[in-house]
Amino acid sequence: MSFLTSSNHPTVAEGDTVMIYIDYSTILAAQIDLSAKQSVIHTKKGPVSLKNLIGHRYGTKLTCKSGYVQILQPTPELWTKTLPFRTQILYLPDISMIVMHLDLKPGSLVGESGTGSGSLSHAIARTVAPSGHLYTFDYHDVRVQQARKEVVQHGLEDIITVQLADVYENGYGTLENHLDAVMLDLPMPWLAIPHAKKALKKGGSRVGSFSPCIEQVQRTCEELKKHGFSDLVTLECLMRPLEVKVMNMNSWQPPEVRAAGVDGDRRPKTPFSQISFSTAIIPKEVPGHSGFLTFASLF
Amino acid sequence: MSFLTSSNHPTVAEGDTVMIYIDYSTILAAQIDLSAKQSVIHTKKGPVSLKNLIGHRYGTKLTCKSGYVQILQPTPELWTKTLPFRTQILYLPDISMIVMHLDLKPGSLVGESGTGSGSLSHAIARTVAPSGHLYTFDYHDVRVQQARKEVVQHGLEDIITVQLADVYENGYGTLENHLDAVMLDLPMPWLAIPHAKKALKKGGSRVGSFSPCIEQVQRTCEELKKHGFSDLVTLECLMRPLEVKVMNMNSWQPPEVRAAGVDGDRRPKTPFSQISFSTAIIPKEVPGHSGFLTFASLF
Amino acid sequence: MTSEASASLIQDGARVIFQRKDWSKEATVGAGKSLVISKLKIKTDEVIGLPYGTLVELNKQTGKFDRVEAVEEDDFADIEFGEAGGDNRNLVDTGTAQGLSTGEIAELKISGVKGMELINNIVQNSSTFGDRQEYGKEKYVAKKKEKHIYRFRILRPTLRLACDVYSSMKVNKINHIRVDTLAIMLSLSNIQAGSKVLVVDGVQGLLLAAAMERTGGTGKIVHVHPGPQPIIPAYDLFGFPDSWTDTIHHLSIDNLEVVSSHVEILPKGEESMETDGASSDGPVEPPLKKRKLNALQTASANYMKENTMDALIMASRHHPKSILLFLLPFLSLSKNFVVHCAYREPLVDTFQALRGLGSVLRICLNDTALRYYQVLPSRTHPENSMSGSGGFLLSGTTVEKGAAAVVEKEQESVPEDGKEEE
Amino acid sequence: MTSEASASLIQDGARVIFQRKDWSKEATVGAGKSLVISKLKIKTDEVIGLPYGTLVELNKQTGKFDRVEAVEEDDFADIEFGEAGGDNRNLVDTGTAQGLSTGEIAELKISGVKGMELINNIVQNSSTFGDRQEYGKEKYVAKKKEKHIYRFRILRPTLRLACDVYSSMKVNKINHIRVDTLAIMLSLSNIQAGSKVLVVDGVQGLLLAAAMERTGGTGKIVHVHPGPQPIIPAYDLFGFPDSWTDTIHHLSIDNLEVVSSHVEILPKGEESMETDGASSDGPVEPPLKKRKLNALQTASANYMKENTMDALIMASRHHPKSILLFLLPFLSLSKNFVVHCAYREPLVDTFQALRGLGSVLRICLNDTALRYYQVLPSRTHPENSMSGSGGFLLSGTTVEKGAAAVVEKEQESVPEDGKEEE
Repeated sequence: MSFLTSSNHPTVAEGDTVMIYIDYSTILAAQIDLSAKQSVIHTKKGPVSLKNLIGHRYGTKLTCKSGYVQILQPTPELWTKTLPFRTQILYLPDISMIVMHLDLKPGSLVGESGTGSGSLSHAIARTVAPSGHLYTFDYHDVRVQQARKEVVQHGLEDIITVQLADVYENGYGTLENHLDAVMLDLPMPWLAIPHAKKALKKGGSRVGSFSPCIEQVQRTCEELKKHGFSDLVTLECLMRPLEVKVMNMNSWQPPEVRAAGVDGDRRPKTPFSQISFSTAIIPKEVPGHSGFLTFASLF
Repeated sequence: MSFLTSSNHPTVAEGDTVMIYIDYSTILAAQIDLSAKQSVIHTKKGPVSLKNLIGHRYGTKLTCKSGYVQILQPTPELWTKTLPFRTQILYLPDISMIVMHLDLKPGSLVGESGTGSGSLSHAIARTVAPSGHLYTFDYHDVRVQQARKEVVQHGLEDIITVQLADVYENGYGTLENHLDAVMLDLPMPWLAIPHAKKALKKGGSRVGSFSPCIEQVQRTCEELKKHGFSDLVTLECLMRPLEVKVMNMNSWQPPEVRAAGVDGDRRPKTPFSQISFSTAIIPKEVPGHSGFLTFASLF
Repeated sequence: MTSEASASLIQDGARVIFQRKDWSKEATVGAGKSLVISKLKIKTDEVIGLPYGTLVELNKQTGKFDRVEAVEEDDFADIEFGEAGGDNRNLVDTGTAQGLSTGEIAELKISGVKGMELINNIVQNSSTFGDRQEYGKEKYVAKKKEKHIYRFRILRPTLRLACDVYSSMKVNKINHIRVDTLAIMLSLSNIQAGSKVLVVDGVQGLLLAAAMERTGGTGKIVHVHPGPQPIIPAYDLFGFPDSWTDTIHHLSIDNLEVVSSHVEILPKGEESMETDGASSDGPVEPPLKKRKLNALQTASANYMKENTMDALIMASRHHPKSILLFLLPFLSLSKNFVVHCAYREPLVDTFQALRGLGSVLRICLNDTALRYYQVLPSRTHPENSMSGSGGFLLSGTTVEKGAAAVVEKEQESVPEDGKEEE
Repeated sequence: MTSEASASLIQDGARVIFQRKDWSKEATVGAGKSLVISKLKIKTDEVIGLPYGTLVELNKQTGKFDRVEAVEEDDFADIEFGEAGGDNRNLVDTGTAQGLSTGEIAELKISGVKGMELINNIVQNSSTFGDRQEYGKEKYVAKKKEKHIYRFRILRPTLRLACDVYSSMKVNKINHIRVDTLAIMLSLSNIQAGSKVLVVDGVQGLLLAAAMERTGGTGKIVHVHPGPQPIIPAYDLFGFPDSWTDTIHHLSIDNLEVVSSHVEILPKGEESMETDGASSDGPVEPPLKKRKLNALQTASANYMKENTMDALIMASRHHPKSILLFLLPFLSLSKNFVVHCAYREPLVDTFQALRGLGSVLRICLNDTALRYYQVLPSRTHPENSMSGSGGFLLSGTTVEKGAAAVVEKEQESVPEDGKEEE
């Protein structure tokens, strides 16, 4: 099924991309393709025959050799967790902030370079569909081929156009005064800024850039100002998962409490009672940095 | 009393610096000086006659016109909250990390530039006393005079030497292979690094630098490496106060709960019950950045 | 964003945002409409016909907006910042460093000196400015700017700008939702054009607006509001077309129980009769009740009884647990919910309740951090203060409860069923 | 740090830290002593006589340390990072990019190729390295370094290094105390030479070591330990002089109640007799009890009964509330306490209990954040992962409870008193 379909209790059909939830840390994406030779996915819960799923509702359980797996509808967020890495990818907090800060909504016309692994592309496509469009550019032929294949498999061919191009040199092709927003995820974003300016509508369009290093941000900001972009903002967004746990702690009992002990006149053997509480624990190690996001407007 | 005295229930004496706790957000420092004309401090709780405090224990309450104030022993932390600002000062988290990362302890010999408002100097003095020493340098004459005065008032004259000097140009005076640690809180710390190297002992001494901007850090790190410092680390340390509060929330009661309502057979008038819980609230706005701390070793 | 030329000019009746750095305000444009800025009431009709994106500055003398040209934030032509590492060695802050008196500044203001000019004036007259360290200078100028400049850009409302409007002054009204938490809620809930969205909004209509912006009037929204009437100024500030607004069903939380299958809705006017069914010995079956509702509430309730939804987002001052547990069955399978709360304890409670259900997968509790940076040549650093918390997010995905509907053939052949009760 | 030349050489019996980037290990130097690094047991006596600060690299072939010259972390002479913004346009990560097989790498290692050399070898043979984006390159090299380099600097123990030793592998043993939380605890408690410090240490003796480092053997420490015996490996790793160690009184928490004025201590050997006083109708007065203790515990308890302390620091797995409330009266007035806990809820409880006491001022609950940066030319950024939490800190200052001892003369003349019960 397409990433975009919305219907009550949809069922799995030929051609669908399905998400197979194995456990908290493992989710797999699979393409239901009856013509494919390889139609069995091997998971730690046992083999899953894809054919077997057709006609069943998303959200259903599938009993396997060792336990069960669950079949979920594809979403850009699940795709980000399952996609075949071709480059460093963007994750949920940054993707969410990009969509928000580029003011995307149904109908928006967006440029993206580079396509990379397509993690952001799916989130943009979801938001701008059905009337908007994403033009995504990558320099690398294999990545472009792969992205095009996924766009078709995911039912996004009306929303996403993947183009092979060097935006440093050639910019956004024939797009001129056309885009509402451009997102740069490039090693040298400053080289693409004059091209982005040309492709963007004037009067309030938006540009965004993602860079891991502060030096990239500094050059990008300088170049944005030089080309008349305004309202620059640079930020970092991090998300920390919290683990919900019930904790038990020994509570030392002072002498007066123990003297008035519960078990008759005898002092309790241990000077401790138990206190139990629910808490949300921050994991030992959390994401510390993905990259800096810079946004600006073009009037 | 000196910042360094440790005795049971000490009492206020002539010459002491006392801390007058007015309320959560207001603490004042005052010098008990019988010869001074101005011996009354005016607070929002009413006037406080300093003479009146002599002979009373620290930690005591003083009833004033409108409420009471409390008299506390001076500590470097209270001093940081009360000192007369002469420059941007360092606060608790950064001060604590500096003392820790410079490996300070009783006996350490330390260089500091600049002295500034003396916020860090007091914390260093506390830690290296009684056998260690702090040599602190500032370019600015008025600041040096003021710091010297405070050093005497606070009973730290055996621990701290305040010197008027331009460390960019002249370094740490005659100190050579003498210091266990040097701390730089300067606009251009890189200019002081060769001088710091000269003043430091070889074989594991420490240098630290505090800078608000990343460009300062970059130049400092380059210069440290150039001069053979090793084990560079750059960090930020922030502290967020939490407000402890008891919160009440309405809890909507689903129909089955309300049907089994407590007041006989009648459905309760309101569909809500109250849930109360204690929580620690992060304030709306918290410190976001003070500066970057860079530390390195010299072997 | 349409590309027609007329659409880029501010129309009579438009809802707009007056944006200043770190501080924005919504307004309606038109005759008789006004905007209050530091106690001055400014008529908004004079901006009709200006292009969106125009910069204006409030002239405190005339009480009107003057158009101004774009000036970069850090272009203080007359202010010498120098590189980071400027020398502050001669600076002593005596508290009397400002050269102009308050009275003189007031005079300058009254004489109509524009903001930037005024700041430069103050700076030129400050005896210590030249001596201040870079850091001090920045703070000094920022303080002056904050106080003296009333420059705004007039913009079309967006979710981002709506967050700006609420973030500084009214953030408690939206339960401390921050632009990043709202952004993540919209990703995790997978809301898109055509979605049927269940929105529990006790945050001024901000979630409602977000759901509408992202469905573009092509979906359906059931809006459960905490009071008897929907109070949705954050929604109203968008000025969505009426045809879009018609896709919303409002339902008061006071009436929420009527969507339960155990309650029968009576159109208002008929006599209400509460029947308390005699409780049997078996598993407690809530009694069938009758409730009278007005036509709109009836329509909303019936919509919920007849449809399953694609997404659930929620942010209110109510404890989330009981509401979420009650509403989850109204979601289709394999759909996502996201609940925001300013405190973590209620979400910890709710997390624990969900864990036992068996019908929810991928239950996650998250905290977010958002940090802004000043990026200027030689003066780059994180902003000196930051938002303490944007609240916490609890999310999950609905799945079928109970036994597996499908079994791998290699194991046993069980008739395909998949039709357990929802 | 003494300046004598001999003191800068590693002595037989010394406690030292083997420090690697992000990973340190303590060891005792001497015959028969060894250090285990990735399952290899390395004798430590060969480092005797080396100067502190010496860099050594573990030769996995000989199982011994080789001295090596200092090389800056980022000096990979043969690795072309280029500026940030290197081009990754030709890179496809196929998972087979590494040119050397695992077997080949093992061979290189066995043949005694040194760490840096090895990495350069691997990098040179990686078919994709040149194509990788800067970010990818860094990660690649870091991964390789982590795996292949066993280079250490031998250092004297300091609090900072002790935190390093525990921070990566054993951080749960010290309840997630982090270098910054420990640093702040030492500031807030105002511990210094000569201080009498009350330490409740359930964190391997790390707080005990901190109190000792900062008093330098010139103060007194009462150490309340959670089990029957003190378990203090973090203290032991410092190798403090025996004369310093003599300034510690150890007291088991199991015996803590004996310091109460209502308990009489009997030297061990005499018969223990518990007397339960008959409770009267008036305010409940705990009965006088008798407890037998061994000589050391008796000495510790008596020290506490006879002295008031200058500071209280505490970190353990016990709920802090009851212990803190019990110990607070043992502090002098105007002294500070700091309690660490890995969770916030117990400190919220304790905070609320303190608020009602009237004898504690400046009650603060704090959270800290610590962020490390990579600072390299054109490749500066915060580290990609960070510690989630260093725990929470509750602090306060003791003050006199009850009515004011001093009254401003202008008001009334009240005889100076100041001698209420503590």
